[in-house]
Amino acid sequence: ETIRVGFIPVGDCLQLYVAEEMGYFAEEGITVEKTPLKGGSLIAMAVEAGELDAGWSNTVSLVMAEDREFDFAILAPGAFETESHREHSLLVAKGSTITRFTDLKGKTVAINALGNINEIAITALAEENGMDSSTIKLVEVPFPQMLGALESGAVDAVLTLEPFVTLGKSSGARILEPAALKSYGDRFLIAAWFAKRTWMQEHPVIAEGFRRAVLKASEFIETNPAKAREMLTRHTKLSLELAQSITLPYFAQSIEDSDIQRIIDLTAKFSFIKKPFSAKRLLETSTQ
Amino acid sequence: MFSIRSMQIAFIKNNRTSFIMEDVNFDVPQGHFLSIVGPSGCGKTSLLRCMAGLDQPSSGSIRFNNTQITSPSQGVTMVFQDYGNSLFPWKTVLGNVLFGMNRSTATKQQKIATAMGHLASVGLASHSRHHPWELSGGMQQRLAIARALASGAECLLMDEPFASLDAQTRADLEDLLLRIWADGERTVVFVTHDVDEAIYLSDSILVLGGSPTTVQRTVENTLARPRHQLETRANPLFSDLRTTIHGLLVSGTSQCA
Amino acid sequence: MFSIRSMQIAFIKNNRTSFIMEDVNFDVPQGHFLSIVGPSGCGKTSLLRCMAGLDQPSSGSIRFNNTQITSPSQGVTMVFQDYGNSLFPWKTVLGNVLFGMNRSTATKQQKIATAMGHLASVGLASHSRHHPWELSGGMQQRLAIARALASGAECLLMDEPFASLDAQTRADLEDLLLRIWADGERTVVFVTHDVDEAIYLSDSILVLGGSPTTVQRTVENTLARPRHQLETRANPLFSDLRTTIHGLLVSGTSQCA
Amino acid sequence: MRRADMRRINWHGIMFCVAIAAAWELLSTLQIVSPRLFPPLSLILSHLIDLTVSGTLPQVLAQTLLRMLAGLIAASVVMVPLGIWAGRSQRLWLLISPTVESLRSLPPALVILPAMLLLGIGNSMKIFAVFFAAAFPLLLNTMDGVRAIPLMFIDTARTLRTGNRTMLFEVVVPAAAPGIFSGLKSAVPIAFIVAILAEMIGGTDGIGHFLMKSQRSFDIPQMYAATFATAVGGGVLAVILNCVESACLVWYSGWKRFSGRDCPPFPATNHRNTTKDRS
Amino acid sequence: MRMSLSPRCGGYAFAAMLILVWWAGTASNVLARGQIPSPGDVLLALTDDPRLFINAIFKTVRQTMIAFAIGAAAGLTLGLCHGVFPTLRNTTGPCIEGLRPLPSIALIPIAIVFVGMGDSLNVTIAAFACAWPIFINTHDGVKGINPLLFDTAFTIGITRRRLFQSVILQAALPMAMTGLRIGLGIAFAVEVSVEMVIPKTGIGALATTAALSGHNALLYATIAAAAMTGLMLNQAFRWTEFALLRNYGPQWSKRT
Ligand SMILES: Nc1ncnc2c1ncn2[C@@H]1O[C@H](COP(=O)(O)OP(=O)(O)OP(=O)(O)O)[C@@H](O)[C@H]1O
Ligand SMILES: Nc1ncnc2c1ncn2[C@@H]1O[C@H](COP(=O)(O)OP(=O)(O)OP(=O)(O)O)[C@@H](O)[C@H]1O
Ligand SMILES: [Mg+2]
Ligand SMILES: [Mg+2]
Repeated sequence: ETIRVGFIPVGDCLQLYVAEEMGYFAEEGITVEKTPLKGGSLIAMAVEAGELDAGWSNTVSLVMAEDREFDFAILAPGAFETESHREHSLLVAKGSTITRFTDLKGKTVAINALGNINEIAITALAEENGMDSSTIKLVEVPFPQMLGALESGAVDAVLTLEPFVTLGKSSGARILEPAALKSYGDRFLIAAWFAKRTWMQEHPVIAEGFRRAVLKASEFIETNPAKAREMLTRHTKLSLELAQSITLPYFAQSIEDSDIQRIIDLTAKFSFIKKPFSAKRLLETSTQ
Repeated sequence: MFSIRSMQIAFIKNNRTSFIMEDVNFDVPQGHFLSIVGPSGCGKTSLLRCMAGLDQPSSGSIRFNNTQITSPSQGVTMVFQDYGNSLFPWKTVLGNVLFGMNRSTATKQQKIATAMGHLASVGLASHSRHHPWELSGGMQQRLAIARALASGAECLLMDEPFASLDAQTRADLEDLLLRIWADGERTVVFVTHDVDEAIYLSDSILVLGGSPTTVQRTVENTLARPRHQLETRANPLFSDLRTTIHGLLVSGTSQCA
Repeated sequence: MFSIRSMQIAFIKNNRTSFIMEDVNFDVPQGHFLSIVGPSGCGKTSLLRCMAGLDQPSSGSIRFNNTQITSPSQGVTMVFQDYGNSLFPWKTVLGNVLFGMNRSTATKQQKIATAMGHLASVGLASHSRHHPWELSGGMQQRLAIARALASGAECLLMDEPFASLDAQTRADLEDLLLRIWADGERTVVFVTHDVDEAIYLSDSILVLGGSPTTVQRTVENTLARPRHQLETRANPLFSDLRTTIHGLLVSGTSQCA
Repeated sequence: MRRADMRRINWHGIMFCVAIAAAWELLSTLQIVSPRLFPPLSLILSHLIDLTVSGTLPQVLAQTLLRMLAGLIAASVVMVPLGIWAGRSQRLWLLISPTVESLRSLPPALVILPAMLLLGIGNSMKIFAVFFAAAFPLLLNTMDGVRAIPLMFIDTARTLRTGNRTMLFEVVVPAAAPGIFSGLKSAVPIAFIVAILAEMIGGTDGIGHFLMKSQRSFDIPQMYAATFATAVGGGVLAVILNCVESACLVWYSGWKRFSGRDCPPFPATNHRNTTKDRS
Repeated sequence: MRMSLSPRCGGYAFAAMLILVWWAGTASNVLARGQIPSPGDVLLALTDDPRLFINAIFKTVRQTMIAFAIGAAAGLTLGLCHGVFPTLRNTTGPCIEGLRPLPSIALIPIAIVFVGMGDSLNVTIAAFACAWPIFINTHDGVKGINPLLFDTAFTIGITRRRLFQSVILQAALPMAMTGLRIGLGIAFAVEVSVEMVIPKTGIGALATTAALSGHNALLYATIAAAAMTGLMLNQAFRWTEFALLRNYGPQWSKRT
């Protein structure tokens, strides 16, 4: 039995590499056909079109898809962010005068995509700090170009993720506290493996097998981080040195409602979706 | 073979119509050799293009073998005044002639033999593998003639085909044309500025003139055939004809001015 | 003015060199009218192109006013055999003539007046706002001539400029050319296939022939000037010259075959 | 005659468009392909109308068009003269060809990366990307247009002792104009596409960003509506360009003897009334 | 050939000079301080694992060729047909003008619906993109054919098929070759772009994965590899072009 899986070739999809290398998929009797894609929305469309069976997507995208009545549900937990596994950070340039979040007033901040998880995070943070979020100018810059934009002075701060946080720090950039995605809570789901509900109903065995393999991989990563990081170098172009020093997301064994609910609420609050809904909806694998 | 009745040719320029030819009537019987003479710009080329079916007259009728001509008809071929641009630059000299024989059903071998024969008769055999842009003006013109002859069309429309040739080559080709015409029962319509040439070659000479151009007269030429470059030209009838035609041309032009 | 010494023209085709002209020597003094005659394909156009500085001979020297020619030099202009392609289709008839006067320092008004004068003298005044592609072959040729005349060059190289013209127009233009030549102390090198025309116009006639082509002879023409279409041609000296040149041409060609 | 041609309504074209539209609607409403990803045309059109009326689409389209124009003009100003020069001088072409040939097959998406570092993330980067993409079709077409000039034109001008300026502006440019226009016709859609692409990769406005935003928020009908808007924008550009071309190259169609029609005549088609009209 | 040797060397010298400028820029830290690697680093990245690049280039070139073949077939056919049949042009023209400016990358989601995610996706999109310049140039080439050539062909009495083969195809060839040359570049560029979005294999995939992993030297090495591949493809094309156009007279056969 094969399952066609779309993913983004970054460290976040570590579960997939580990499960493959450790033979967890084989143990479950499934073969995985991996398709790397650059953007999460593209994965979602390919899954909708039936060209992929499952895919990787950030939570906000899943929330927005649900709002648009796409038939997606979470197949297996993906990457979580917690305080000790902080993957996303706001960086400012070496020698920048910005020291607190409120200093960002009137400044330009680069995020990778407008209208998605990072814009909501900044907006929420601004509100929590008593600022008018419109005073922070958000511009779109792809992750790999952010450090360049920061160094050349085109932007004042960047909301970036690993490995660029580590790379940035090594070239002198400074992390701006608090954590960029702090508004989503102390522990929340950044991204997850998802599939169409109809597909899950039609292929319960494969779906379950995939889920178990991914969870086994999560366990492996948590217990053997060094080995997992080594595997990372084989599936991305990270150098071994960099792979050993970056912060990995947290790979939990199960998803609680609270891991998602705050994200849904904030998305609704800032009108990226029409109205909030219960996190359970994303976790229900059967169509209502 | 050709029958032209009250034909008119006009061009539209800036919404103004200028009439080039008006009320042109003449016939070209099968197997006839007709020459057309007339001042520069009087519409000879336009007339020939209409007869070839490339253009349509503004009014009047042109019939070929009793059918109205609306498109180039099989059996009529034309040698253009602008010979240089009518050769296919990407084909060799031989290729251009072979292209003219595309209707023939002969084998490739035979075709090449025939084509080479025609090239030899216009003195281009040694240039068969050159490209047209490697030929002199006169050679290009001879190539265009060879291609038309090779096409085997029963009717040849020739627009000043010998204009760029020296006297000797010209005389040779005149005789070649007459030979081919006599052999194959072809019909030839021949535009020229050389009145002597027109007389030497043809059965009758159509003199154009006036403004708009009309047929001044069709001069019948009863000089005996076969003709000889020296003898025929020495014939007193020849000079008579020449005088007549020159007279017609002068009166036509004066009328025009 | 021109002095050509042991000039050779050769073309390379498929790594084989074919020699077109060899050991050509002649002079064209200032104010001279030289005609060149020779069989088709003997290299007249190539020779003229070299004299115009458009091409370079393979060896030998061409000097104009005692300087070696390497590029088109001021004071020399050429009328091409392929007249149709030498007119700029994006310019009107008048525009084409004005283009020929691009070196003149006169005011726009004056230029237009001069240009119109030249157009009138070749019978194209009424077509000044047409485009070249709206003209007949002969008209195009006359336009090319008008442009060359308007350019005011002291030396004119003319490659069969009257080939597409009827006898009357041709005679008129011959006389026009002679008038202009006599007025302006110009030098003219005139290629033609019409031996009569060559004799009628020129001071001397260069007869080319042989294979590779060489100068057969330079025939001096002592016919009195000014010349008249009928009288000059009736002169016995005229027939003598014609016989001489025809003889030279035939012997040159037979040598060539 | 030309004007009458333009006024004539192109029924064939309209019918063909209607047929395609009907096929689309059927494909979607019969759920042959997922209507979420391939929504019915009627839905897209209603979005298109809403977005147009609200002014959103015209605004983003205008932003993109301005960027495109800036890049395109820059490319024309640099590349047409360079192309003319390179077409006239084999030496110059040999000098720049390795650089040109290796640069021109770089995907604009890759070029944007270093461009971002050098030019930042603002307009100049996007305009540069447009410039870069439009430059090479313009350069190559201009160059080949110049090379294709019949040698006789050049020879004629030379024997008339034409100065460099006159040669350039009165001979080379008009004679190469058909080639230059071909270059423009190839370059304009490419410039438009790259302007959109640059806005998709890193932008805050323009139709490319709007497209990307719709895609990311799974607003598929809106995405299609935006795609339609690009098609309309590009179509309008093409029409404008064709009009400019036929205005500039009147002589060309006349020279080709088929004024008003630019098709080679097949014996069966009745083309021959074109120059000689019945009167 | 012998004569053109020195200016050609000049061309490569010119390119080398640009690289030198790049090197100077990085060495003196003028160029974006550390974000742009020096030519030396790029060379190291290139030679570090040559097999990686060779495989990627091979794959991309193969896909490009397939896409180019399809796009060229479509562009040539459409251009010729539009040049020849005015009715067809009037019918399909408006729709085609609308399709032309569609950004290939934005078409990916739509294309996924119809052709799936495999290699055929890259090929379809690259073929779509490269067909346009070929189409335009072919169409203009047909439009620009000297009408006397048609007149000649008609009076010779050739059949429609022969007219097409021997006159239209041949006479439009020089212009079509220009279109093909531009089209080949675009096919390659778009193939790489699609690979960048769906980074499975090929040069584009290498670029995306390198970028996402923050490996700048590798990213620029990939750009350099893409440039060299483009140069290579183009050189191969020029040979073909020269062979095809040598019969067309001095201005076409003089090309290098
Ligand atoms: N580009 C070329 N390549 C090879 N051979 C050429 C080229 N141009 C001309 N020739 C050859 O040079 C010879 C002379 O050509 P040229 O045009 O000078 O003759 P011409 O005397 O002007 O003839 P005509 O009276 O027919 O115009 C011809 O045999 C021709 O085949
Ligand atoms: N496309 C056109 N548009 C407008 N007028 C034209 C066009 N083509 C030809 N003419 C005009 O038609 C007239 C006749 O032209 P045509 O070419 O038939 O003359 P011709 O008798 O062949 O002259 P020649 O002996 O000089 O070749 C000319 O006055 C010319 O100006
Ligand atoms: Mg004529
Ligand atoms: Mg000649």
